[in-house]
Amino acid sequence: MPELLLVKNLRKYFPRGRKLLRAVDNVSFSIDPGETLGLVGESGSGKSTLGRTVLRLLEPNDGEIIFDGIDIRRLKGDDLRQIRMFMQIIFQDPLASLNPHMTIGQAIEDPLIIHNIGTKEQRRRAVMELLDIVGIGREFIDSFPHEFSGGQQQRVGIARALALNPKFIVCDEPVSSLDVSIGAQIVSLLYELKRQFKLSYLFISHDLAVVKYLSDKVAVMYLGTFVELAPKEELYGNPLHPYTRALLASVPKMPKNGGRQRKFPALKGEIPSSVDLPSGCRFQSRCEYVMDICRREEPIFREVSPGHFVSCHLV
Amino acid sequence: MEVALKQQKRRASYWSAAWGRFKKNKMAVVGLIYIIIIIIVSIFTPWIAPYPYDEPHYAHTFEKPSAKFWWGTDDLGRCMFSRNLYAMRNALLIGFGSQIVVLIIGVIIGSIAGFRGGRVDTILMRITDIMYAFPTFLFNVILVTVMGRGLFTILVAVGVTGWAGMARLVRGMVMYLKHADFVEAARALGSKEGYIIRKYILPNMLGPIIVSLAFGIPNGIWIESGLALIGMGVRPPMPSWGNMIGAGIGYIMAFPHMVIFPVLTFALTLLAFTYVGDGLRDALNPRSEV
Amino acid sequence: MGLVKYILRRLFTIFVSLIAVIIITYILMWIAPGEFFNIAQFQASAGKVATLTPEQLQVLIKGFEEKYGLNVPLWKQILNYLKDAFRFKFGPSFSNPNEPIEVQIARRFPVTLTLAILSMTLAVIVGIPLGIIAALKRNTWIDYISMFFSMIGSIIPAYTIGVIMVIIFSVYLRVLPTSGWETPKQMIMPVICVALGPMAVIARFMRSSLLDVLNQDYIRTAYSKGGTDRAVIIRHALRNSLIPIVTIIGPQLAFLFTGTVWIENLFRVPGLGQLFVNAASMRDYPLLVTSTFILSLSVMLMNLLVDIIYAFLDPRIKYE
Amino acid sequence: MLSKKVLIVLLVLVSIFLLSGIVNGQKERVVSLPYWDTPGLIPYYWQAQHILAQGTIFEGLFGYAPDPKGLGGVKVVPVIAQSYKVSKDYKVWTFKLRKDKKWSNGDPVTAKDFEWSFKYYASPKIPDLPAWAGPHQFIENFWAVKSGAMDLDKLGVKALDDYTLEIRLATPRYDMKEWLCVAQGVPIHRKSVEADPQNWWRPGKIVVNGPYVPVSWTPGKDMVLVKNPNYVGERGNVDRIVLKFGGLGLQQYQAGELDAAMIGNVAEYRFVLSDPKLSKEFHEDVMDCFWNGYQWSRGFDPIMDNIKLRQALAMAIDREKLCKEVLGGRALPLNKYWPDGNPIGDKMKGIPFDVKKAQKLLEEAGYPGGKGLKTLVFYITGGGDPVVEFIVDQWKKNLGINVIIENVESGLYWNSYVWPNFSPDAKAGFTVIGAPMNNLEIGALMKNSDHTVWFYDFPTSARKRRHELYQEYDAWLRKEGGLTEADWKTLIEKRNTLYAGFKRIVDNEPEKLWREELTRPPLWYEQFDELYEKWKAAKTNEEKTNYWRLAGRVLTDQEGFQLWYNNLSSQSKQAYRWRYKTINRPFSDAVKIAHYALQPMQDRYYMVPVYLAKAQWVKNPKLEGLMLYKFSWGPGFFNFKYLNLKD
Amino acid sequence: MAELLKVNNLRTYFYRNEGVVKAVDGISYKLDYGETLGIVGESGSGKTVSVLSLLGLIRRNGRVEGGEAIFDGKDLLKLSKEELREIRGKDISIIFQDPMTSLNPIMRIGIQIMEPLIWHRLLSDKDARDRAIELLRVVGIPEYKTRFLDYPFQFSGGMRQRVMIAMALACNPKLVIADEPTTALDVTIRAQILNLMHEMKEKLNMSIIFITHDITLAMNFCDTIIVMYAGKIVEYSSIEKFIKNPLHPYSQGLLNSTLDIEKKEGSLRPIPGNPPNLINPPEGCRFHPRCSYVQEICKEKEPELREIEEKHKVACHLVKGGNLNA
Repeated sequence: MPELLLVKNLRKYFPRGRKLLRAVDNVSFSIDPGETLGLVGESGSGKSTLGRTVLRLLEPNDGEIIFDGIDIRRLKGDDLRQIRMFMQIIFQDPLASLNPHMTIGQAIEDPLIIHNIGTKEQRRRAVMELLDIVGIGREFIDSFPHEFSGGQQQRVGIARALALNPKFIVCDEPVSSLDVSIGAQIVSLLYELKRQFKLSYLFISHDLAVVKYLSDKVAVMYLGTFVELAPKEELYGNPLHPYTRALLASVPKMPKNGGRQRKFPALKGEIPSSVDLPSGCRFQSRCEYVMDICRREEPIFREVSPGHFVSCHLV
Repeated sequence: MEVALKQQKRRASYWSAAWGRFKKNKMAVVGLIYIIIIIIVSIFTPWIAPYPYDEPHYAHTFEKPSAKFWWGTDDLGRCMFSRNLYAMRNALLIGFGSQIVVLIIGVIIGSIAGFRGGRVDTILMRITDIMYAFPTFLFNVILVTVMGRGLFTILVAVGVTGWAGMARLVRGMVMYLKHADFVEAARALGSKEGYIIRKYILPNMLGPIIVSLAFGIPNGIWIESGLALIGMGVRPPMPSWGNMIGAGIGYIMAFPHMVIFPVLTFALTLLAFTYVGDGLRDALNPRSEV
Repeated sequence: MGLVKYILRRLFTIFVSLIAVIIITYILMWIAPGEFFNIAQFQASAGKVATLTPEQLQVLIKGFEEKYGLNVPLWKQILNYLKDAFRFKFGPSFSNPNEPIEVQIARRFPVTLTLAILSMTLAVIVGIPLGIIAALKRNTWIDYISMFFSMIGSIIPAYTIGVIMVIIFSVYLRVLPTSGWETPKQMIMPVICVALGPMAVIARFMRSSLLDVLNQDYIRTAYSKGGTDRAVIIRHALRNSLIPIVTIIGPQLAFLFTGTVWIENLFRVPGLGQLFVNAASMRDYPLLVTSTFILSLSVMLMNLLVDIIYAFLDPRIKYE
Repeated sequence: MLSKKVLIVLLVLVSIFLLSGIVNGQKERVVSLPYWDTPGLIPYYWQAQHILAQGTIFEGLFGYAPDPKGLGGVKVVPVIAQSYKVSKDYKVWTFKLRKDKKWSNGDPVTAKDFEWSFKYYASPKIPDLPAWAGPHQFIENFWAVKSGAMDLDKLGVKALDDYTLEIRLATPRYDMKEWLCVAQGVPIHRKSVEADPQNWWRPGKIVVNGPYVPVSWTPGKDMVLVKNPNYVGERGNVDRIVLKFGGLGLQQYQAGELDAAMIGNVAEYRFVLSDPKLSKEFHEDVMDCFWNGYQWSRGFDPIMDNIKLRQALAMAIDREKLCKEVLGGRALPLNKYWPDGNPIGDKMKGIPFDVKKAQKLLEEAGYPGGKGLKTLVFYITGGGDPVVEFIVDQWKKNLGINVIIENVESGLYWNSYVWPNFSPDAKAGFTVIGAPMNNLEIGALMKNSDHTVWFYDFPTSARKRRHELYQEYDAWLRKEGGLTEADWKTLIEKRNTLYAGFKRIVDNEPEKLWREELTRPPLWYEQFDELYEKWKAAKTNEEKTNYWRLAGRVLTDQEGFQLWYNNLSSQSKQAYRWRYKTINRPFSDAVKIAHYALQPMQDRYYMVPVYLAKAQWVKNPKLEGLMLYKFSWGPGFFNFKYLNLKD
Repeated sequence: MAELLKVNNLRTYFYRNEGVVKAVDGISYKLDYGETLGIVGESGSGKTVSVLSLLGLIRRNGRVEGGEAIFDGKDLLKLSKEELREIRGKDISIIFQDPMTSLNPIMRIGIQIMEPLIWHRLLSDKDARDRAIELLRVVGIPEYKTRFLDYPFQFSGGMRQRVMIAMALACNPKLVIADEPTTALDVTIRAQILNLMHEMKEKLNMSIIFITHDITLAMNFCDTIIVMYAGKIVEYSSIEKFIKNPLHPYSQGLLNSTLDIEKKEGSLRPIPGNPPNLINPPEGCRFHPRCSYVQEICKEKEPELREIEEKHKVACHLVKGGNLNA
């Protein structure tokens, strides 16, 4: 089966004065139909930029984005708008992602209007169905977003994203601003939708547990590049990159019978700025296994075992 | 304190919520009622005013308020009450009219700068900066000189000198909205730019623009009165508050009614607009609910 | 250094903007009906030339045109003006051929500056506490009343208030002189009149700024550290809410340069405002262009100064 | 600590100051008066406002003394002059000067001061001298000197010895004494001027020869004058005069800060009358040297050619009502240029207030009941003007004519609408005009009414052409060419046509004086021919162009004259001839015949008198010798040398 | 262990235009010296208000309606403003959630750390300065001597939270309230801050009230745990008992909603529905509309917080004999 999405050597830079902020720097990956790629990393690592660049909401500086066999970097105007029916996005802040002047019914109907699908009556019915799917009572169709709780707002955002029957959805930290119980509902919903509609996600989050739950493969991002990419079980069971290991170690685990953890093996220091990248390996300033070569040479992102990519001199 | 928002079936739009907040500000509501009254009065002034604004009664010059002339008469024996009504009407015309000019210029320049960005933005904002630095009063005087006097030219002049703030506001809003999440979402859905502007950007710019206009109106009235004081206001015998106050102040020792009434109506109107502006700002600014 | 570079860049912008301002003014004056550059203008300043023959008139006109540099095309006039303006040489005005404009301005400037600074000081001294009280007692009658009166003071034309003050304090109570500008007593009324407008603006601004700051998290932090109301308000709330005030004092000061004209006439204060407004109403065209120049310059410099002060007060500002 | 010290020092200083007054036993006599701000202290820049320069800080050969019966309430008296002689043709005046007059620094005032000063004013160094306002314009060769074409030595002023001054004039002037009373007739102090040409006039520096010396002048605020210790001559007992510019006059007076205050409007007038104290200190006088009214626009709309229209409008104004009700008794109705009770006014016919006749005239003019008439514009300045609003209302009520009032800023108003010869931008309509005598010269008896003859009373088309000729005349200065004979060809043809026209005018002009004026050498065609000859001999191209330009200007000037002369109505020509006769007579005789010139002017209805203003003021009862200034620019006080403060 | 704080039936209401929000409605708990108490709940459950009420720091439309809070023998709720101020920062200090906004942006951080020392007249200016520098060192700020004079914007989020901790520790308080101190931080930084707090606690032997929405974190970090729902305590237990046997349906739901990297796919069982509106909270048990075990009694009667076993209290009608009998 060919990939649904193939991204090659993607770069996205932002000018910062005379310098460049390398938000996404030479990233390659692929996603098969129905497959979910989880993307983890700290804030400032370029996760969100990558998500938006893949959708061409941001214009990439370099690289290829092949969606369903079409190079979407070449598309213009109406063609680009057409292909957007098949790729959607869900945002971190659900309230900010909804137009405060539209009722939720209008918000969900909007994609259908934009692509001129169906009659008014049909669209109304579609909206009702979508409300059912995401679990919002039909009676709320004429309410405004600000009258809802965050979880429901996010459901509206999901319904809107589903309206056009997309194949691929970028989920940009969809649960990080929500409460635990609500976040769990949304994660569950996304999980169900994925199974029901054979959706592919690019699931962005800083929460390793959520990513693990939803993804088939997981990529770890640090300062604009992938440091490790592997199938879920492989990555969580056998992390190779020191950064991945540190991330996993710093997450508190549910204590089982008395096994409380009161100290967390923490990574030293903080993520450097993407404007002034360290020389050599980007992680060398925080790596406890740092060697001379790490300071000199940037490691290559290579496949160490089938499907398991890592960029580290030590591996 | 975050409290779970109740799920209401009642349809509470952005605007009705804003109206709800506005209603809580008593001064603003009083101001709004006053403004609505004076707008109605202004529309029907020719029927309401007991006398034409330019009809002299030479036997009744400088008369104190009486049953015949409610607010007294002026140096030509003209009814001060009627003249005040007409002055109010002119002030409102200039206030609203100038803001229409501000709106047109400010929105066009601001949105072009905001949408285009880059060099166009830099150039337009540089022009806006120059407008800011131009001494407004002198510029007004020069413009009125160039275009001639009269209600229309004055309101155009006031507008032409006052659009810089609006342009900056609109530019800022466009810059922000352009990359707001919900606009990104619309773009991700594949909507055309025109559709985005119409359905997403414009409705969201409306609030701050309305607030800015609400404060612009009294400002316009104020500038006209300043111009009238140096004789650059509307053509006599058409009254304006500026020239009524300017003329009346000379008579204050003997005939205080000639200055008290115009000053009172003038001040009340400006106050009303300012209070309404305050109310609108608080109502349309979501942060205000603390 | 960032600051020096920043100032230099801003000064360059000011320079370019001033050129634009002058060109716009010149062109507007040129479009304006009424002839400035020909006989009419001269006759105007001469009043009634009728008794002179055209030949005699011509002698006068030629001298006049040469004196004011009007005998060259418009673009050259602008160029000449620009050349002189940036050396602060403006030549004489139509209304006062005896003295170069820069001398007239130099004489009047200190007066206006004194008036502006005194008024601004008064406005700040009264306006800020007023705003603070209103903010601390928000939504009480103290708040409403102080805001109402400060607004009324700024809305009623200062000239009207001035006349009423003269009648009360000079004619009936006889406690203050009607006018003049030597003794502190003479300065009281004009300073109050001029201060009313900015005072209201400052009070309103201060109120909302302080309210805004009082809602900030760091105020809660300060209380949680055991700060008294006094300590928290003075050390944390006031300092933070005063910074934005700087941004409105600058433009207000610039506004005072022209805005004081009525007060100057009323109280016989020999300041700049009179000069500038006369320039506009008398169409004293060298003076008018110069007024625009000087005022724009002072607005721009004031804004620059405000930005620099702001940067000193607010450590977050950095120049890029 | 410091402030305490300062306080003590201040206390000591104040007490010394107070004590010194007591010890001296005499209080300084200070008078504070309202005044209008001046553009400076240089007397020759002062236009008609010779008020301060003459008689207060400077003095000339002649000056004004109060004379309640005289025109303007003044009479002309010798001041520095002791006696004078005048040649038969009234062209050479010789003055003998008093020998005791001194400058404020003690230098004697001599004829040389006059000679030097007059030459200084005439030099091209003072390019914007308002020469029309002074006596110099009549001095021999003044204009040639002013243009730089002739040496200063050629100016017709000469000090024959230290105390004898001879002035030679280009044309006869019977009123030279009167002209010498104005600001430009005073001398300035040579040494101090030459020492600092830029700043000699500044208070503290200025050397004057009048009774008072300015010690401070703050534009926008005040001027302070103190007694000149070296002054010789009659003057009052006031030691210090403070002239305050602006402010609220009456309130300052009430607060005891002014010793006199002008009353500015009806409200103040009524307030003063109702106040028991102020009403006792109230004075008024009629400003009879100044008529107020309106004039027609200086634009080119042909509608203004219709004399019946003009007449109808002039007759439809109820002047009585205006003065009584709008001006509240602060003015007298006036329907002719000079009021009754004056030797000129008594002989003139007034414009009646006759609505019926006005309506009939309007009908005859082609606008029955005001129908068909376009909207006329009444230009005003400075906000509202109750008089204009009244007039407009009268026209509306009595004639059904709609006039809109257009407010323009003062500079434009005076410069482009009221005083210039023509203003192409002006729409058909009116401005107000206050027509004053600028001083006591004979021409001023016409009170500017002669503008009607000079600028208006010929058809619009001709007026327009006249305006073009002015511009053409101006343009000749910058024309390129004149290097070949071909350039001259058209000029010479034009010269010959103009010559024929000129001949006709001179042959037919009945008035001898006018003919003499026209034929006074060098005649225009002689000038032209001479320029042509010079051109032929010229070597450089520059010279050639210059001669050609000058020749072109001569022709344009003559063309303008002929256009004007040929288009004047017969009445206007008549008025012009009488004007010549009037100004060719001594003052006392001129008054007797001025009405012959004025009546036809008034009958053109271009400049229409409406009212005569009163000057009203309150003054400190202890103050005497206050002189009302009745000449141009409205009421005020002047000539402060006679001020006396009673104890 | 001795008792440091005892809160009894605390109620804090907010008065809004729409009605009275019963943000905290009768909660009781106690805290011993050196104990770390975790308060867990979702937004709007009243966890933050319950502790800010103690120090009089709730916003102006809120009011403490009743109850008592005995701290060190004094009832905090009955103290005068001045007495309460004396306690704030000295005996009890707070670390707020958002280090970005909780520090005064235009004041040098050193000065901000010195303030509680000076306000409580503990040290002279100079000593306070030395102490502040020392504190910066202790909380692990590199180049602490020069950074003393820096402004908050010159710090990263993690460093700012360290500054907040230094500030909270300045007067050696007996009790530190940490209001979601790590929520705004990245995982790796969160670990650093948690380690720091733990280290400080060990060193200074203070008590901590640790407010968080992350039940996993609380279960690792605290000695005792309080689970709050809609302004009420639903479960109050020592951590060992809680780990072994979380009883309240909400606690269980929360645990089931919480993802853990060790959790298996498909094992997520979220609580349905949304938290209630506190102006009109549901009758009976406030959790009943979302509870999967709901019975008639739950809709009618409000359950009390009952001690099921030692150091384990639950407010649920269905808990009987140490088990949830559904």
